[in-house]
Amino acid sequence: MTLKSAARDPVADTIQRDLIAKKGFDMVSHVRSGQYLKISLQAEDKDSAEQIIVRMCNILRIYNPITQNLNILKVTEIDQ
Amino acid sequence: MTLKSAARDPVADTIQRDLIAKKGFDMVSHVRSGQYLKISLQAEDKDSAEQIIVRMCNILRIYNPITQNLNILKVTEIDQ
Amino acid sequence: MRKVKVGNNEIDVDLTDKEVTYIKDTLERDPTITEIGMFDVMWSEHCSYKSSRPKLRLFEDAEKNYNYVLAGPGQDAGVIDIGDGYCLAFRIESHNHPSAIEPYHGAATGIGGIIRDILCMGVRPIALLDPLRFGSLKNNPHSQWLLKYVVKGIADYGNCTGIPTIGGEVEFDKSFQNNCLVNVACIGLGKIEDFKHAPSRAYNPGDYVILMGGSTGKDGIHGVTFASRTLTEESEEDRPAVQIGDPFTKKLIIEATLEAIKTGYVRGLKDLGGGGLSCALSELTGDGGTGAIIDINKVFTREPGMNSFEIMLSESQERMAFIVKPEGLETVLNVFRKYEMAHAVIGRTDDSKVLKVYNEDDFVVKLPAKALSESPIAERKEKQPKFLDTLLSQKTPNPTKSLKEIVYELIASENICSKEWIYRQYDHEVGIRSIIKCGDGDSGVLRIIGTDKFISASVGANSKHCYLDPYNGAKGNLVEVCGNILASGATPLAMVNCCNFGNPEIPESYWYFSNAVKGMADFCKKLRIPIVGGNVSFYNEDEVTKTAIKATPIIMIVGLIEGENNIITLPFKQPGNDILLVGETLAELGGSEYHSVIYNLEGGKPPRVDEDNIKSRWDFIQELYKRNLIKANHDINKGGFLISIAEMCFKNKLGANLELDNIYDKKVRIDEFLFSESVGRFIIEVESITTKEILDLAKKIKVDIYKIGSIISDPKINVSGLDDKNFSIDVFELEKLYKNSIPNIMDI
Amino acid sequence: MSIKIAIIQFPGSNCDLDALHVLNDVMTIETTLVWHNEFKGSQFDGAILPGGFSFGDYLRSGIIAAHSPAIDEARQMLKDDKPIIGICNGFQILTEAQLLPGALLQNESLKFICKWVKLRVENNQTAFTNMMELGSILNIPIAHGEGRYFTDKLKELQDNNQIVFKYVDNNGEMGEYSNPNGSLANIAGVCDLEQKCVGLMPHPERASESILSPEKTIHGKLFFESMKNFIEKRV
Ligand SMILES: Nc1ncnc2c1ncn2[C@@H]1O[C@H](COP(=O)(O)OP(=O)(O)O)[C@@H](O)[C@H]1O
Ligand SMILES: [Mg+2]
Repeated sequence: MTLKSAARDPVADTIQRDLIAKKGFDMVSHVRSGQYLKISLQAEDKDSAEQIIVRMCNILRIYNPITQNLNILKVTEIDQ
Repeated sequence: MTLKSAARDPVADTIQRDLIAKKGFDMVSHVRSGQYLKISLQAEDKDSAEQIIVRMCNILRIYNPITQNLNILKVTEIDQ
Repeated sequence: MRKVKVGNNEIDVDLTDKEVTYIKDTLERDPTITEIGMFDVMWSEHCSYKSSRPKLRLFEDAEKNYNYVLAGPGQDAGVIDIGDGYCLAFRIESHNHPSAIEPYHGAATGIGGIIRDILCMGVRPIALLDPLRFGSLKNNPHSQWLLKYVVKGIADYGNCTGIPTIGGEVEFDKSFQNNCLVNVACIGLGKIEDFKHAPSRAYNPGDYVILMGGSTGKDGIHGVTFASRTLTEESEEDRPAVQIGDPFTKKLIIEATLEAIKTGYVRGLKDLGGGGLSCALSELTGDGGTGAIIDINKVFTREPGMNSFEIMLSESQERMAFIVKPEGLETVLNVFRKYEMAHAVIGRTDDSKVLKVYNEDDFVVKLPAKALSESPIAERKEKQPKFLDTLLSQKTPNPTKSLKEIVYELIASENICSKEWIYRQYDHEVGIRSIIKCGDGDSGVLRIIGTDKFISASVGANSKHCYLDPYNGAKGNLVEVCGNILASGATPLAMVNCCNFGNPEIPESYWYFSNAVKGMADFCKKLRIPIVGGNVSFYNEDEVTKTAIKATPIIMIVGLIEGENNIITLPFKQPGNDILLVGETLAELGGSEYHSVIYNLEGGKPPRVDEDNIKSRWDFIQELYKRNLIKANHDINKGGFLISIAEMCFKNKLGANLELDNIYDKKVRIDEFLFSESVGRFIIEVESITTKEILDLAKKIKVDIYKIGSIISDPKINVSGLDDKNFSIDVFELEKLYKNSIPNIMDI
Repeated sequence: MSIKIAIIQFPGSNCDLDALHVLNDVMTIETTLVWHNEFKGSQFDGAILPGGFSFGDYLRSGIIAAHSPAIDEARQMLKDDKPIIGICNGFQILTEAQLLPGALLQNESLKFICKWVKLRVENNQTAFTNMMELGSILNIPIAHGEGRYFTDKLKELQDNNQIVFKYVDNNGEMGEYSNPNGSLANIAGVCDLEQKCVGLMPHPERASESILSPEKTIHGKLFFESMKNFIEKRV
């Protein structure tokens, strides 16, 4: 979950400001911060796992659609 | 950045126990929480980009290696 | 650390060979691996006080000698009777080692631990205080990192549990560069019956033993032995010892525990801190004269496959052990169910005086309950350090800067400037008791709702003074912290302390400890202040440079104010009123901020304490309060009396005309006079028509007092009477320097 | 008929007892604490969601509590014309439950802030502000880490008069210095379209007794007097 740009992102701004102050990191052009969740669940397959997660995030408002974007970074299978 | 696996993760435990499980998503077996940063920078190639990021995270103490793990999830190239 | 062989296992312990033999002899068999682990923890410096006990015996027996002391040293917290059926519990503890490695979680779990200690006494935790020490802050990213995350850890934990942080203090000094000090204190308030109903003892056979709260995990095994060692390279590997706090669960534990006590069925209560379950169970039964039989499989664990050793010694946070009357079991469990707190009945007490822990049919532990508490004593040598003579004979150089410049530099210095950057991050008002809030006075003042009584609390120490003279330094700390209590209108009631020192095995470090304890003991006996608790943190020593921290015996005092009208505040109130200085100013610049900020000098002659003088000053101040003559009061501390006067001008944007000719006697240098840190002085504001009455009274009871000037509406401090050295300083300019110093250093 | 107010306790609420003291002892309004999953709105004339850290503020402040059955009860109460106020964490819960518009984000400074501020009353028609003067200035403390108000519908809020309080300076002016946490348009509190539900970050219960207040004001009482007035008029 990352903050939408209209909502501003002071965490990222601070990191960037500190980086500039430290010198030598001027190659960094942009930072965005967010929350990260790693969720293990049982599902038929990757697709259905992803569907469940998206549904869950929407129903439970795991992310706040007013201020945040939801991104599913990776779905991997683990054997049991 | 996520908490090391030996460490407790009260945030994730609470999300799972008081939100996810109570609302019927009992296929979810495990949750881990963490912070996420998306960083855009200019670098020679993917490898050197990754190196800069790791160096930056260490210098700014963006994560604390004692309790957290740093994971670089993805490095992609963007044209400019 | 060394290895000991137990059966087929080998285990790393800090126990000495002598201790291991002694254990075998008393048990008349080989101990199990879990038992060895328990002895290792319980006999560590942190739990057993093996080096410090011989010295701490110098303290007067508080429970015996003071009728209002309900619980003294040896309990989880000191408890005093404050009248109207109420009692106060308070305690201070160190969390230095974990915070040095992981400032955020280290400090947070420090708060978690001290809250549990207070809760154990059956009362509600209502306030926190946080004395802190770091290396110097300027141009020092490491110190800044530590400060930032220690404060955030305290804030996140305290704020979330709904306990206001009402005060604290900070010192920055290079001796804390690699060993920061994070001490935390907590105050609890409750009815005396609640305290009496839930002692941390298991007195009755047949009661249920219940574990409640967080689950038991592999984290933090050996945290205690870790705190009883110096921070070395090895500490890197000790890192799993750093705990993650969970203030949300703690908040529920507080509410569930207090509600369970109210049922009347809880007969004993103990928090799980250092040494985990093994420590809690052996103390409950050992101190209560009972035994218990425990089924280790009932303990709920975070991960499968934990062995008995790990379960018994885990220091996972947020757990409490309850001793519950048989007939009340369901009622108490229902309280835990309401708060959805995990819990398990893990055993029952009996009259065997033996603690037995079983895993199926095998016994894991079978120890006489008292065995663990009878730890050996370590005799330590003491020796005055050689470097002291050189330091004490250092002279103040001739000033090259103007007095005005010096005042500006002092007020902006790290140790004197405003600590608002810190306390703004603490919720200091939750609980709606805070009357004098952080930064508004010398001590935090809380009301007791439903009465016209007020609690005043303050913490502190002056490490630079203690470094030069631990005996007088420790006394001076008491004078200063009691002075903070007195300045707000309160009477000091009782003291707890937290001794932060170096490695006790090094004679020079032990000398500091020994003398500081002696200073505290002597002072408290003389001024009738009961010492109701304490904590010792040794091994604050840098292994690489072989230097210890500056000796830091932190003092915490609580006091009481009867009646809202008797609360005194710090700011100057009224132009035209007189400014008086109470107490003698001597040429005592050793360990002063003036020396350190202006000359980078550590030595010189530090302040000494004369108890009789201090006593008559305190009586005098109390008498003026009784006659309602004091309009504002502030004790004098680092930087000398000009700094105190400046701080009193800020709030109401006032100034002062200071005419120093009748006090400055020219036998000492001007800088020695202005920046001296002689202890036990106060600046008071009085109405000018009452000045004569006050001076006469002072003469009668032989208290040093001087009229040094009057308050003016123009925000300037005009200093005259110093030969040709008269000067004038701007209050707004001073305030700007005072306020902006830390924010300017911190925000890169 | 005497009125009855509930203070809803969530796991982690910590200003519940403070609010209880003010309502019962200072205001003498009959008030009870109710554990969140036992709360029945039909038994009360109004409800307070107190400050604190419900469920530790884990994931996002207010989000887990927003799923409590107490919120369905609260929704029904509003339909029944009963007033509800969310203070600090209560405000966060009400926005996450979408009973109030917008969201509360981490303070611009990234730090928790505890201090007294000044509020300007922007709407005195609500159930909790009807005894205040429009444009008047209140002394009141804040204590929060996530109080930066944000909405993507500022225009709508303005048009519907849903902005109830703004942070201002001593002179009643808005400026960067009077905005403690970076809130959009200095917004400190908002209400629903019917003006019966109000949420704000500052703590009226900490500003209802002169002994607690640096300037000896008791502006916090106005909130609860307004609530009483609203309920009594409606009856
Ligand atoms: N670490 C801290 N936490 C909370 N409050 C603090 C802290 N450090 C200083 N303060 C507050 O700042 C004020 C001034 O502190 P200090 O300069 O140590 O007082 P003194 O006047 O006794 O020298 C006090 O109100 C104190 O409680
Ligand atoms: Mg003081």
